[in-house]
Amino acid sequence: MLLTINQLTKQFGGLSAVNDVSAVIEESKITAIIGPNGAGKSTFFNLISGFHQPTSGRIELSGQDITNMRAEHVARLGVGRTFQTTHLFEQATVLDNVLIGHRLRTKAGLFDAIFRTKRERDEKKKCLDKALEALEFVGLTSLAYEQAHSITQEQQKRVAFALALATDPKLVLLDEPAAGVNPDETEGLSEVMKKMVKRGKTVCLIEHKMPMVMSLADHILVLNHGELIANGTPKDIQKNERVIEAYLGGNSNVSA
Amino acid sequence: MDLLFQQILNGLTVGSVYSLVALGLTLVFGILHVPNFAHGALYMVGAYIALTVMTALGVHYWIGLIIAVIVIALLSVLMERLVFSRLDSKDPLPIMIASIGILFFLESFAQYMWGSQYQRMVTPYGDTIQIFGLTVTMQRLLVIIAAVALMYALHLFLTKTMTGAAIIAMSQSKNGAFLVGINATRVSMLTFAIAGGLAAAAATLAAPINLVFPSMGNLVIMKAFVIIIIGGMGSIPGAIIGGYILGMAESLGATYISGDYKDLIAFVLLVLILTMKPNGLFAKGVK
Amino acid sequence: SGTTGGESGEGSSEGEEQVPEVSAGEEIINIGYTGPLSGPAAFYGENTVSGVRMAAEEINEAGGFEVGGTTYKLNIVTYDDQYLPNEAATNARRLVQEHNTPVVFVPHSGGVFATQVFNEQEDFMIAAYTSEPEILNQGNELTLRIPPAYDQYPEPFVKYQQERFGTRLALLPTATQYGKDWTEELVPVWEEFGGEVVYDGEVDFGKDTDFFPIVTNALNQNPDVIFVGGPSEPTALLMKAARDLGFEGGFMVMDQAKFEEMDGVLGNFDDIEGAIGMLPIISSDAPGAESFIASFESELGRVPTAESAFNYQAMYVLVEAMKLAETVEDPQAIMAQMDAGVKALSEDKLVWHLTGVENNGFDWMASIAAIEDGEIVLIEE
Amino acid sequence: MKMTKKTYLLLALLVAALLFPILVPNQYYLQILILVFIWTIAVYGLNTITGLTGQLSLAHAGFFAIGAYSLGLLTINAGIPFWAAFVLAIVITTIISFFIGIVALRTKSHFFAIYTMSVGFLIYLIIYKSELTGGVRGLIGIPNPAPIGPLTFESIQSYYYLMLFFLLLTIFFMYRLFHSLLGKTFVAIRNSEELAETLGISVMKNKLLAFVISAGLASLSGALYASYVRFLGPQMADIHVAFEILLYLLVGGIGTLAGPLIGTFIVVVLTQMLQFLEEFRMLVFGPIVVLLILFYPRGIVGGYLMWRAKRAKKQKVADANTTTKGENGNAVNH
Amino acid sequence: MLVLKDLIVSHGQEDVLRSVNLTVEEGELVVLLGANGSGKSTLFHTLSGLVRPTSGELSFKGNSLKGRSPSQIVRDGIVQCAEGRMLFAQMSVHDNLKMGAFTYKRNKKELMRQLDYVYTLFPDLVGKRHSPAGSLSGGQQQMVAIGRALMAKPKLLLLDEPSLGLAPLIVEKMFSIIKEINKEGVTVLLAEQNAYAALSVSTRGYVLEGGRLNVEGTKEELLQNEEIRKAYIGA
Ligand SMILES: Nc1ncnc2c1ncn2[C@@H]1O[C@H](COP(=O)(O)OP(=O)(O)OP(=O)(O)O)[C@@H](O)[C@H]1O
Ligand SMILES: Nc1ncnc2c1ncn2[C@@H]1O[C@H](COP(=O)(O)OP(=O)(O)OP(=O)(O)O)[C@@H](O)[C@H]1O
Ligand SMILES: [Mg+2]
Ligand SMILES: [Mg+2]
Repeated sequence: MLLTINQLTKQFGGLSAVNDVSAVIEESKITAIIGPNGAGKSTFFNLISGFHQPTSGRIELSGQDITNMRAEHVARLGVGRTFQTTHLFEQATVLDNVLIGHRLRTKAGLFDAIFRTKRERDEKKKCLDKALEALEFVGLTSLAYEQAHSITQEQQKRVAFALALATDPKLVLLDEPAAGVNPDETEGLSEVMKKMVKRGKTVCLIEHKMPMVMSLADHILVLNHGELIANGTPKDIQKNERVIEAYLGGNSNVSA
Repeated sequence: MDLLFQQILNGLTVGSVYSLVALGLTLVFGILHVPNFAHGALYMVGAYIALTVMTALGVHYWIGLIIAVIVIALLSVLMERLVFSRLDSKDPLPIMIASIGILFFLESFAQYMWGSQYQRMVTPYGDTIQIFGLTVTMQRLLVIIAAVALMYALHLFLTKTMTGAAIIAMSQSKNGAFLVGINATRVSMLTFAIAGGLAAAAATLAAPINLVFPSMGNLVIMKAFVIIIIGGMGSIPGAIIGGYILGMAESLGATYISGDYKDLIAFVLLVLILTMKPNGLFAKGVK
Repeated sequence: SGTTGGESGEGSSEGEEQVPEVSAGEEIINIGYTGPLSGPAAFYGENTVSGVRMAAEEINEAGGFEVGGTTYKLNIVTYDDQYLPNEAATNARRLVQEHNTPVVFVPHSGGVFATQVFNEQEDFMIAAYTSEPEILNQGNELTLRIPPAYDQYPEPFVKYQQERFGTRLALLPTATQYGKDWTEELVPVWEEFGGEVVYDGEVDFGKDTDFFPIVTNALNQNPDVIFVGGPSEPTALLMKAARDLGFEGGFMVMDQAKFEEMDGVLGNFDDIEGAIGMLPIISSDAPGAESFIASFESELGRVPTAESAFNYQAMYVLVEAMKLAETVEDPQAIMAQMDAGVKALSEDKLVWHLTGVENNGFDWMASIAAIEDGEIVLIEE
Repeated sequence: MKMTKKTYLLLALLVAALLFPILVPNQYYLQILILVFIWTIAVYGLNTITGLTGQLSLAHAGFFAIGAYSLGLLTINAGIPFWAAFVLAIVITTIISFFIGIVALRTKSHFFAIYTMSVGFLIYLIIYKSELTGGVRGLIGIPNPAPIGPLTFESIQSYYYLMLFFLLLTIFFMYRLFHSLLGKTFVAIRNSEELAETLGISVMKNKLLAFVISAGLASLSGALYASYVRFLGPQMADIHVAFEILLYLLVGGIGTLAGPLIGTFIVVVLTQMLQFLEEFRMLVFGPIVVLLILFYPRGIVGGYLMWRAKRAKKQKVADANTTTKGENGNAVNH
Repeated sequence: MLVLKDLIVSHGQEDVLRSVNLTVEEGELVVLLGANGSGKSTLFHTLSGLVRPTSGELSFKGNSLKGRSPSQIVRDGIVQCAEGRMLFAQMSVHDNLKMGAFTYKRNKKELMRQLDYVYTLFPDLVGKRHSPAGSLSGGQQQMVAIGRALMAKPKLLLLDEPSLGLAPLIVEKMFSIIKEINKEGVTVLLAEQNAYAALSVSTRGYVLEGGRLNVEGTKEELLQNEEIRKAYIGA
């Protein structure tokens, strides 16, 4: 198990955004999290990645307790993520964005900076290589020198992927990666995710686009009102009455 | 005991002035998203305008106050039109510097127009009266009453009218305001006008208990900054309560802690509060 | 380059031709000034510089002065330093470098300190308008202190007030170094004559918006006399606040605050009845006072204060010293003739009783006045 | 080719700076340049925390003053040799700034600005009220910098070279920082703290480092100021000084390498040129500041960089147009 | 009702819309399809007056929209529910909706009626009415945004990717709401990625590619167009 979640709860005021959820995320698989709006999916991600601290419960990454760790620390342990609304360093080029993604694996400090030590030079090269690799991975090499805010939605999503990948993560959390992306390009993103798994990453995504989820996911978790209401393969989920009632709806274009 | 009540009364007087100034500052903050350093200069020019019309035209104190409020409201709008509306609202630093530039200009202008010496504004309410064994000048009572009345009126305006709500809406999303048909230009002009008016009113109310001079705004504005931070930037109740907290802290602090280090109180208070609550006392917990 | 010469009157910015006219054989000697001409202390700066200017204009109108066979006319070159020491130093360098001024008037202690770092090296004299005693303790031979030392005031003040009002004293002077130094001078005298200090506070006129809280605290100790001081107008207001809060005793007023300026704030002297302080320059009985006051009033439209008067006086003495030293350029020589310069000054130019120069400082006679029945009364000379 | 042109320009500037005191023996001009050099170092300090890292600090007049006063007190009261005191002054300030930073950096954006403004004000009040610092009277009698080997610091020329040396050192330091991974990390934090945190960057640690570096530079500037002006008054810690430093930075161009130098030079020289207006110079200076900000919100260097980027882009678009013209024609024919 | 002629809009140096011609008749529900970055949002921003066109004509009900301010355009009856929502994050959901009625703010009765209508369309919002809008989940915020646009009683409603981030059930429901709104006489211009669902409720559609309107057709025509099926429907 890469990630084990035990009785996780998060309350905002009186509201339980995530309520007593236990689940596991398997290594080198794609796990999808679905559920109605406000079900607590993003909150769930925020808890894992250390952005919010849970009210109770326990999170373990490869056996290590990360329950109350801060985001930066969790990232260093190998959890990369993207946000629901795409979030980039807007005032920088695409390359500079991704370059910084690998910073957490480097150590060069003030001394190295001023004296331009070997470490500084080596690490700079390493960051650059990593960034170019990540950009190539998502197919954006040609946009490396564009400003991040001036490229399209879908390209920004890809940069966000690259950024997450540049951190050398074991687990990648993707919050609605295909929102606002047209079907054609959605497929492209699916390919990228599959490629990630091939490279040994574990992917966990939140998505409302059922065709994509059903064809991509190995495993699906369904949240509703903060609670885990179903947990299984896409096939199981599509047939699950509670899920259909709460989320999918009768004639949903699941396979369209 | 008498001492305590006397000091509470003193604290209320200063607190009222602080609150009025902080209120204007906090309103404009909603538009600029930056503290407007020129606000203190508006306060100062307001006092001069009232003083000038009172002495030159011989008008009554209240007329002087009203004229000052109108003139400063216009000046404030002019500032918004000529400078702030032309700056990119996403970039806070240029706005801050522009406001500092305006501050330099207005202070220098006041010195040019009215000279740099201290001047005194005579109030028709200079008498002292005794209530419950406390000594108050009428003017001080007036400051408290008028300030409370003004604040209540503003509160009604902001919460009970859609135009008031539009001011608040603008401060949260400019484009959102456009999309519901709010005339953003008009709202931001209105906001500046109200803020300027409040500053002029505060200045004219406070001037008789102090003096009128070109750098008089500096005294108040620094404290107003502290107040809106304590109260949470952009928070209306925060500005009012913060103003009174500070007024009280100063008058009571001078009595029971140390007169010498009274000026420190505001800043120590701020540092303490922000150390514990980095977003101020009344900040709303929304991302 | 800087504007030179006599900018007259407040608020007139039109640039009249300011360098004095010279005819054949005459020469111009520049005198420097750096002080706060803008910012919070601008009024003070204006008061100091207008005294220097008036003296220079009068001397020029009288045909200048002769040194070593050449007739000189004075030209005052001014720069604004906003009361900042390093700006004052920069201005002084500029005055010396670009305008060749042998003397620079500096009306604040910070500016004097910063200028003293190099004035001996660069060979110019500082005409310092500050009572800060430290400026003369630096061993700087080219610094002249213009205003009177304040140690002559406490004794007559204390005697007068203890007799009239009593022995309980509240301290509420300005929170500046000058205020502190004054207090240190005053308190031992007060206690020596059998008084006690019942409240020890200070007022920061630069930061306090309201004087009621502190005055309330002071009055809570039932003082007979309050010691106040600072800029005249807010000091007056502070005294009025004490009266408003029911204080009936007397005031001792530090020499920085002037009765004549309080008039403008209070309208009359009723609220400060029983105050003792410095004699206003307008009440001076020195022979030159009347004409000085008259021409100051006609030029600036208000009564002169001590700042203007003392600087006016200093400029006159400086010219006398130049004549005696037979040089307009050598500050050392001029400095050496200062005392003689005072004595050589004709009586009708004396706006106050100036007796000489001792230890590089002007020696003025103390003139103390009190408010009795709403009138200014001379107490001691 | 462009690179070498730039290098030549920089070399020429350097030579001009080195020869200036010999060619122009005007002490007033030297004084102005010395002050420009000193201030520029403080502005580089502010640029590190505000320009690179995006946290507007108004406490820098305070750090400037702490550096200066530390030097003064260590030499006058403690009798420590000048250069030892000089180094100690910087160390002391960085330590103080470290503790202030730990608390202050928990606040964000304008909260941080006003928080640091208050800290600056507290530093001012402490200097103003304390007996130790000489209070309002100020600190008098700071010694000349002690000779280093054959180099003595008595004449204004020697001061000029001393300040120039430290300025060049600072510029070199900033240049290296700008182009390092650390520098890029600072910029990332400026762009988005939240994102930087998800990327595993320790935001607090980096901000603190930037803050301490910037306070260190401010104190270096303060110590140089103290050794040059040799008199210190509390007004050097005043909030106006913080505004002034900020103004220099903004006029030059925030977050740029050349901005602090250019901005400081221009503003200082401009204020000197406006001296003829005497008490009314702010009447002109204020509007100039406003106009400058209206037309060059990113400062002079920022404006230049934007203009260059625009021109490059225009060039690109023009190039692209000539190649796509054909396609357009086709589309019409269609 | 709405006519665009040779509209050119640029961001800085680059033309984002290059000569767009488009008409929407009263009562229609027109869909605007287009890849990411093809300029849909830019077109909408131009219509709402948030972006000024470089050249070309825009008119609404025969009157030119050129030079009209965003607030005047809302008063004219063109209301947009924008991508990115642009809510008043710290105001309550209820107040957000109320602000939607800004143009007829004095008519309290009308306002209340419209409010009721919106709450019946989005019952999920009832329970959240007093929460600050910024604390809602992504999908809930989207509902508030649509609700707020409806509060303005639009004649022409511009919807920019309203299904973004909504759960399938809600998406379904939303499209039926859009259809309903349209039936009640509101003209709708809808930009969508979810082409199939959008076309299903529409009368007509346009396809925007690289800033140009390349294809135009009725719902049936577009649904049968192979290329469009491939690019925008994905099956
Ligand atoms: N910071 C917060 N403060 C208060 N309430 C919050 C906060 N963040 C989320 N919530 C509440 O928690 C619940 C879950 O929100 P969350 O964003 O996790 O939903 P979601 O499943 O991601 O929905 P969507 O699919 O619409 O994005 C919602 O009701 C939301 O209002
Ligand atoms: N503020 C801006 N500055 C520069 N370029 C911009 C700006 N806004 C949009 N663009 C560019 O304009 C083009 C059209 O963008 P627009 O947002 O209108 O597309 P869209 O069709 O709405 O895309 P999406 O489906 O992703 O919402 C894109 O290439 C985008 O990069
Ligand atoms: Mg979500
Ligand atoms: Mg769009």
